[in-house]
Amino acid sequence: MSLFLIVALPFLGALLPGIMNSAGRQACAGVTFTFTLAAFVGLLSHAPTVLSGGVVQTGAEWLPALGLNFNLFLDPLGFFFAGLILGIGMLIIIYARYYLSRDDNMGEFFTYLLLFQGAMVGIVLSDNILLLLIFWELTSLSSFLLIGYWKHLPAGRQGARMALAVTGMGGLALIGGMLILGNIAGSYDLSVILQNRELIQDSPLYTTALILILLGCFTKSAQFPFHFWLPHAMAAPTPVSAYLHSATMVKAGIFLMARMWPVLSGTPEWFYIVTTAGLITMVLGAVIALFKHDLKALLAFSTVSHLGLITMLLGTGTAFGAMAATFHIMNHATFKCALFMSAGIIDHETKTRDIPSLGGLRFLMPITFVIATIAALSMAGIPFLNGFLSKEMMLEEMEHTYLFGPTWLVPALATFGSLFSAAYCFRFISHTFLGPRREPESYPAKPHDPGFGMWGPPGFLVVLVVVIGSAPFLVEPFVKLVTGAVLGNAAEVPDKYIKIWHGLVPALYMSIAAVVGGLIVLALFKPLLRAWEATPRPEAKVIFEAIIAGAVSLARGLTHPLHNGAFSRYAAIMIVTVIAAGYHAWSTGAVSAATRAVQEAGPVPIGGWLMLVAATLGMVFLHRNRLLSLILIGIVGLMVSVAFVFLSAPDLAMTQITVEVVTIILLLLALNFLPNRTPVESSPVRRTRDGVIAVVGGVAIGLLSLHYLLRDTVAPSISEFHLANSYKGGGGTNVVNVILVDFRGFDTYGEIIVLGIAALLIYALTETLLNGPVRARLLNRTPDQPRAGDMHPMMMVVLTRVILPVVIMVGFYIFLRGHNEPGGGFIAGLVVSIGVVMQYMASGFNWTSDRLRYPYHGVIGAGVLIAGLTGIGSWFVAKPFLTSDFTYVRIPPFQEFELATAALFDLGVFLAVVGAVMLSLESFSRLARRAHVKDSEHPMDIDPSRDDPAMMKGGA
Amino acid sequence: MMTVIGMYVTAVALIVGAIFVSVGAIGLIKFNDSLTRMHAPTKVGTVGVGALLLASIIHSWTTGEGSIHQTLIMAFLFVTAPISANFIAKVNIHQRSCETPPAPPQDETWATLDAPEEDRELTEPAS
Amino acid sequence: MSNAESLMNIALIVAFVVVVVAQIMCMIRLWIGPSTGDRILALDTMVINAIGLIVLLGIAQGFTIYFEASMIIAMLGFVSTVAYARFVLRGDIIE
Amino acid sequence: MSHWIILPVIMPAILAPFIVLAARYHIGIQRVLSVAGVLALVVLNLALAWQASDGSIALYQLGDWAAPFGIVVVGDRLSTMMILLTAVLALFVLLYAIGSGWDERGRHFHALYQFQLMGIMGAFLTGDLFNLFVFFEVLLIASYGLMIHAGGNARLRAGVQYVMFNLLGSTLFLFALGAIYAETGTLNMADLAERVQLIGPEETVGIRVAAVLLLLVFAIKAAVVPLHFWLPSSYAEAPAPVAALFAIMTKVGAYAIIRVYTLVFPPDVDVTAGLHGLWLLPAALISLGLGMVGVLAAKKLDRLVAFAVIGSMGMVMIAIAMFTPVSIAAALYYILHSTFAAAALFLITDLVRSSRGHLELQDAPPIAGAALVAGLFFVAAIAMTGLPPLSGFVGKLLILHAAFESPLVVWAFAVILSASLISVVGFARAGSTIFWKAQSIAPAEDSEPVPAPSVLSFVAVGGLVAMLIALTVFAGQVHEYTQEMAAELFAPEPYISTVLDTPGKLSEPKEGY
Amino acid sequence: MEYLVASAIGILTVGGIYLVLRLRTFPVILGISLLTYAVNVFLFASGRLTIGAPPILRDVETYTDPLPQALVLTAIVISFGMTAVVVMVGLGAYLGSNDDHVDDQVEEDVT
Amino acid sequence: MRKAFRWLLPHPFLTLLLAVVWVILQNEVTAGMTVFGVILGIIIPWMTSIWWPDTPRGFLLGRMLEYCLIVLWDILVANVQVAWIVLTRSNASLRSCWVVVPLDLRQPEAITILAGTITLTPGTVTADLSNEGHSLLVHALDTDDPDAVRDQIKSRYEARLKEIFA
Ligand code: NA
Ligand code: NA
Repeated sequence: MSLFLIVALPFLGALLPGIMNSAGRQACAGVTFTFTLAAFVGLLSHAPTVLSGGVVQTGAEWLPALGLNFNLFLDPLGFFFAGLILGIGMLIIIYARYYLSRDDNMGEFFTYLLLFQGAMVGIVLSDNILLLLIFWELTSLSSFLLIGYWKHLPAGRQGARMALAVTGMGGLALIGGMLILGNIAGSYDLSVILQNRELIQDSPLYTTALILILLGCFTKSAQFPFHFWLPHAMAAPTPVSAYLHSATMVKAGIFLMARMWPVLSGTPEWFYIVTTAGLITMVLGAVIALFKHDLKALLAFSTVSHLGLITMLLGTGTAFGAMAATFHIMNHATFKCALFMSAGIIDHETKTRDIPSLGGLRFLMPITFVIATIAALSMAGIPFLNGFLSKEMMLEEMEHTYLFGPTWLVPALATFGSLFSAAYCFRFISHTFLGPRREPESYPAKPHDPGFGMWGPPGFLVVLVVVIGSAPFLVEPFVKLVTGAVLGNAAEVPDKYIKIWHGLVPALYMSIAAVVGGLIVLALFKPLLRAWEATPRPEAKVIFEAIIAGAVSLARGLTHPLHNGAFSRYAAIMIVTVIAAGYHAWSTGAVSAATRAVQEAGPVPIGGWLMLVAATLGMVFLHRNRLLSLILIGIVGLMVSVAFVFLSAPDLAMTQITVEVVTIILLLLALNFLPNRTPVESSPVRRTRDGVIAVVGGVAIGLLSLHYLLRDTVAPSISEFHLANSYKGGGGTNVVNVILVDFRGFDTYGEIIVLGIAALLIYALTETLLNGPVRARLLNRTPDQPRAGDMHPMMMVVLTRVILPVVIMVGFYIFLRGHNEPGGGFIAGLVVSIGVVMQYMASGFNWTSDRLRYPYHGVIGAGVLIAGLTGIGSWFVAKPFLTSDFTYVRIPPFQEFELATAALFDLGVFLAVVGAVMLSLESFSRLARRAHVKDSEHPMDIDPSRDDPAMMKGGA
Repeated sequence: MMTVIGMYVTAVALIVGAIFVSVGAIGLIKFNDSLTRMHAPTKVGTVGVGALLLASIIHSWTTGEGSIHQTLIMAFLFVTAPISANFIAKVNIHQRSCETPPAPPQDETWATLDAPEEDRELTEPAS
Repeated sequence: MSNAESLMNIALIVAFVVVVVAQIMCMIRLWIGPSTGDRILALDTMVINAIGLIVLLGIAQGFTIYFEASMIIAMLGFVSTVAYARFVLRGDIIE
Repeated sequence: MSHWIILPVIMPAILAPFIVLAARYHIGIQRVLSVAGVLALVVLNLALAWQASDGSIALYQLGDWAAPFGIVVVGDRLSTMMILLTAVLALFVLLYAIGSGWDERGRHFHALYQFQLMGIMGAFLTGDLFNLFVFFEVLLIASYGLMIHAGGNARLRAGVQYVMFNLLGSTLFLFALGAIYAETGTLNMADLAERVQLIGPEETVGIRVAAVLLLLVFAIKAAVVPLHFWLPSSYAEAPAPVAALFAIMTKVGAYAIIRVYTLVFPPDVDVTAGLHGLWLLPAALISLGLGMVGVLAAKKLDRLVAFAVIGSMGMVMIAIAMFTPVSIAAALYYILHSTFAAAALFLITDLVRSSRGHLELQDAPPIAGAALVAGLFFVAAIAMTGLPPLSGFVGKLLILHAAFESPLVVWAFAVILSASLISVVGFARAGSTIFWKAQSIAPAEDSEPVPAPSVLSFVAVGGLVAMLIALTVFAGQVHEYTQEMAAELFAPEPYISTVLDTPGKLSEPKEGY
Repeated sequence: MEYLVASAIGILTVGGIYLVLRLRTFPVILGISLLTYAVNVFLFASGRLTIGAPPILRDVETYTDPLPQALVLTAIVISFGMTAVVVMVGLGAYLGSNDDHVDDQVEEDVT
Repeated sequence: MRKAFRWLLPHPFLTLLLAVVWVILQNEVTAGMTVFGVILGIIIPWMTSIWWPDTPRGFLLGRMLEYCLIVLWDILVANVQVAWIVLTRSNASLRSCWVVVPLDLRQPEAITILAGTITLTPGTVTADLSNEGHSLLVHALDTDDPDAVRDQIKSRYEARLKEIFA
């Protein structure tokens, strides 16, 4: 079966259970088991090749440029681990089927389980370290889901987050390490990397890579100082603990160290870091385990301790160490998984895992008792059980390992570790099963042996324990095969035999010492416990939560004050940044003398300048009086317009002055709702700060502008073309207008759309406001200032009646002339709008709009559409969008005049401008309508002719 | 010949306009009462600008292209000036920045002082 | 150039200076106020004088194409004056 | 004369006013027209992207005027990919807006939406800097309208700041354009590229300041710290579909930086050398860090996602700031990824809001359709935090790989890796609070059951997630394409010659100087 | 002449920036308007300053650069639309909360 | 017939005015432009007549022109006076006061013209209208006899306007 399929099967299977909950628990478990079995069979189908020393390889390109490819390979090491994962997986599935209660969502559970299983298989089969990384992180994610499976338990949520945080961190470190490693080796394919031991170990980056990779391994395998997360993961359902946290996931780190052994091991860095960490973990784990009252916690720490043992063995860097490690991985998987299952059974039957409240169970649960005892004794290192064999190999290896301090230190510590290891095993047995017989009622639930479904799997494992333990020669070739895979071509597989009796070697004495010492410790358990509880210990959970909480509050302290919605500070920061970056650009460049002469200025510009400055400063110093600052900005606009005329830009002047009028009307409409004065709020310090920023910014811009004004462009401006072809190609002598409607008509098109959108937006917001909570407030608003009488003064009304038509005509005139003389659609549009606004101001909003025939939405839409369709029109003569054409026609009595498509486009502009301006102003004044003000039915308030009968005949 | 005369006339018109414009501004600065101030600029100034426009007309004829449309500007100024003046006066009356006018003979009050009821109790504005 | 022309140029410069000075005086009134009416009046006067300024520019540079600009100011300048005034009088300038 | 390349701009520009004119009062017709329009855009842009995929460059001379005198629209690999991305994103977001009924909570949603698309398309396609400004304004003002759609105090207050900040940005843009034109006398990007070569070493301040001002303008759009302040509250307060659509807006800034700084001011030009080397990459790193720290700090889910967007833009900018073909290729891949990821997260946030009532990261009763929403959140979070196996991880690997060439490689590794850790922790907290803790809390008696979100909403979100998965599965092909793009960007001669050597009305190539 | 224009741009910018940094929407909007004036003149000046040569084709040789004028015209109209929008949005925010601060007030919970 | 005329030309004088304005705008008198001006003069009032509902009865054009000339003359003369006052008189010596002008005119157009006239002719500014529209409030810059000012206004201007709008 293809390796792809072996990896894929669990993932494919994962899709099913989640969606077939309704089909029942049996079906869920069945499907899950079937997929696992299929994968397992697929794996076994490669057994002949692998066991005969061959390697199965397959691959597919995924991200070749990066060297991230879907390459898999199956060698004895991978085969061994994949076998563990899938084999034990099947047992776990059966066990879980009976372990989970009815109100657990079994489909969800098995989905997660299969996800995890697939990820694990992926890790051990990856031939590409980036691919391996992906599966690596997937195991973290799926275990996050599995640990948090019981969502209602806070312990579950916290345990899951802790596991994710720690292993996630390790994973990220691993990413760094792997990338560096791949960068050194020039490839991310394991098969390549494993060939480059010298290259990698000589690289200056070796240590960095090593440390990062080991971070990944240690966090995953709960090595000191990252051992603390594992016990908290025990909040997960027992099958999860048994599967992830004893047999498989925690072995991923071990696996990776074994995988990388040929290229990473053998250096002092490796030796000191790995062996030390392993040794400490082993001893520490063992000691803590002894004093845990929770069955699963005890087992968890024993796992920590044994993982430390294996790590330590790999750390030695010797072939024998590697072999011992491999063998112990196998043994530990069998007895530890059996133990977890037994613990699960006890928990399941007695509804407690608290050792002190247990005891005497051997009478009530004989089968469980047998299974658990054998497994425990194996872990304790009792002969004829597999634990004994690998542990003795460990002791032998340690006996001639020199790390630091006196030569006897490491062996002593190793023995000490195994002593406590034996002790907690004995405690597990005696405090749970031995002791006086008790009534079933004395337990939280009446305990009895479970059905075969639950004791079958551990029973099977225990059989393995005994078989391997008493007939090691059965597995020896396999162990050596795997060891060979670990060693690669870095070392030779040792020819030592795995047997029970090596004669009276030091390791034997150390074993005996451990077992005997273990019994003594158990005897002295109570005083020791008291001493243990007396000694202060750091509580991992508390520390972790504290760290996270600290991180969060640090993060908040970092971001919240910075993002507290103080726009004025945001703006200040932005402006300062711009100035700084601009200054940096300037100061790193070269500047040479001016090339253009300065034109001298007459009285007009100087006077205009004076008034502009006066008005601007006035706005700064008098800005609290809002009406006054509006008047002053009117002056600024006026002066800028005059300046535009002076500097040969009549079109700009006209646009500026008309826009000015409309803007002021708009701001006055808004100011009607806003406070008329701005209170003094900012401190003098702050005002000074703002002043400094403002002055620096102003000076910078001024100097920059001066710099350009006194120099020529690097090449003649493209506008020479516009001047040259405006008449020829655009049919207009007002080059500015031709640029607007022809050369750069696309800009103008976008521009009128901006105007249109602005109006739509304003209208939409008005609607929202008038249909929202604000409505009531608006309707019953009382004016914030006393108002004079005479809403619609007679003189204004009469004047408007005469001047409005004139204004419209002038607008029309400006529109027509625009192409050849100053003017155009924009200005015409603004002029006409102002005319209509005049009418609004004279006779009031209601009176005017009631008589209005044209919906402004329509006007805007029509304008934008006309402009757009004019552009599209040119497609029919196979020309690009907005291509203009023009001709001259003569209809008596009129003299010859020009017809240009540009004029049509300009019409669109005109309409859009009128519509947009009017819709915006209309929206504003709709806000101002108040409930008790009735629509005036007369154009003017005071009209003597109304109440004078003699006048009535003319009246309407 | 006509050109020369035209130039002289232009110059004269310019000077006259300048004088009137300056008078308008002087009045605006000099007088100490809001309403009194209005007199100078609203019309002397207007006439001044009118004179300048006249100058530009004459000048255009002397230079030959001959234009009359400046008269439109004059017209606009003369039509709109009274309205501006009227509104500014109303503002002054409303804000009490001048002596309150005597009551009209027939009607009870002036339009500006004829404030809506709901505003009557609002405090007097600070001018 | 003829002395008529030079006389006209002198007159032109005088006019320029005078109008600019007038503008500055209006600006002063606008600063000191005291009443809003005075300020609006000052603005209105400045707008009218600005027309004069543009007209003078037209004469000086010999263009008639500045006509539209000055006409628009003459035609619409008073609208902002009225708007300011209406704001003081009624608060809502379009009611 | 093929008009296809201009259609992505013209179609929405015609459709929107038509909607305003014809269907102002009929939401149903508006929806049909809007969806039809966006679907058409997807198909069209797909065709355009396919056309450009062989390296051919589509040039469109508006008004038949040749560049640089007229405005041209240019469709190369990059711009066509960006418009395709926009269209696809727009489709799903629009479906969500309709499914969730957001489009009915204010006026003119669909018209504004179409205008928004027109602005974005134009910004991606135009070859003229001032025209780029115009389209920036179009997309901005449309975004103002969409951002305050449906009103509400908090939203309007955020809207004020959003608008004001962007007005400052637009002002800066104009200053930059003035500087550019004052120095070079042109506005067309290709022409600029040639004229920048003409500038001598004795007089470089002018172009340098112009260039850096332009960069800052785009950096504001790309929300690079410390120019990012406009983003958090506006994205958090904006209606969800709008926030989701905004995922592309930051990319406009990124695109503009890539375009201008490979075409006009490429790294090998001396006069503009060393303009940003000093600060851009550090700023990007800080953006990433700050963004992810913000994720950890967030008290509300919408703020969390907003900060995640800042972080992801930090990632993009890290890659861009290195300005090597490898890094740009990585950046482009990450742009695709982060757009979909951010959009999906914003929509999921809205799913949570609609069923939970609020987004506070604190205990609350279980929510309707929790399992599905939780699943979607989990996937989107994996993508955003860059965990395997999704595109975020691939993108992260690509950027880390590219970082080996950078002098700041150590910093890049440190910041990127620790930032992902922080974001993982942050998202894990949020997720477990919203979706797990809820299980342990009984719903209040008085709470009436909220209706589960509509199927269409889930379809939309599912579509975005599907895009993320597709990006992962076809990472090889996509990255290969982005590599071709990067290569094209660093060898701009074909682009320049296509733009400048094509004659137009009254002009032979290179006439005028 | 150049000095006058450049300094005018500078002073408009000073006023604009100072007002933009105020605390209420209205002055900030006025500040943005001032900045708009500054940038329009700056953009206009990018075509250099020419007196008495408007770009209306006649029988003369020298014209001022028309392109910046077209650009400024576009900018003026666009910024008018933008001003209208920001005024309306600011007004909406004020009417809703009866508070025209641009900064979020501290008591509000942000982030 | 008359109805149709009224519909086509709601304000005949306005049409005339517009035509004239158009021709002046063109800055040259040509047949074509005049015709065009007339056309516009018909179209535009037709568009805007919605806002000028009550058509005033016609007035005597000849007398109107005469009135305009008188006013122009007064403006010129009186401007000089005011200029003199402005330049020579001190604030203290100014005798400015309110003048109330009771109106015989009733038609808004007529009243407006009167008010405008008053403002334009130096020395007086129309400040306000009474709330029923029966008197004008006028401010005199410098006069020792308000009644004289009032009588002059009524006799010199209002009387003529009454005839014109009779
Ligand atoms: Na107010
Ligand atoms: Na008078």
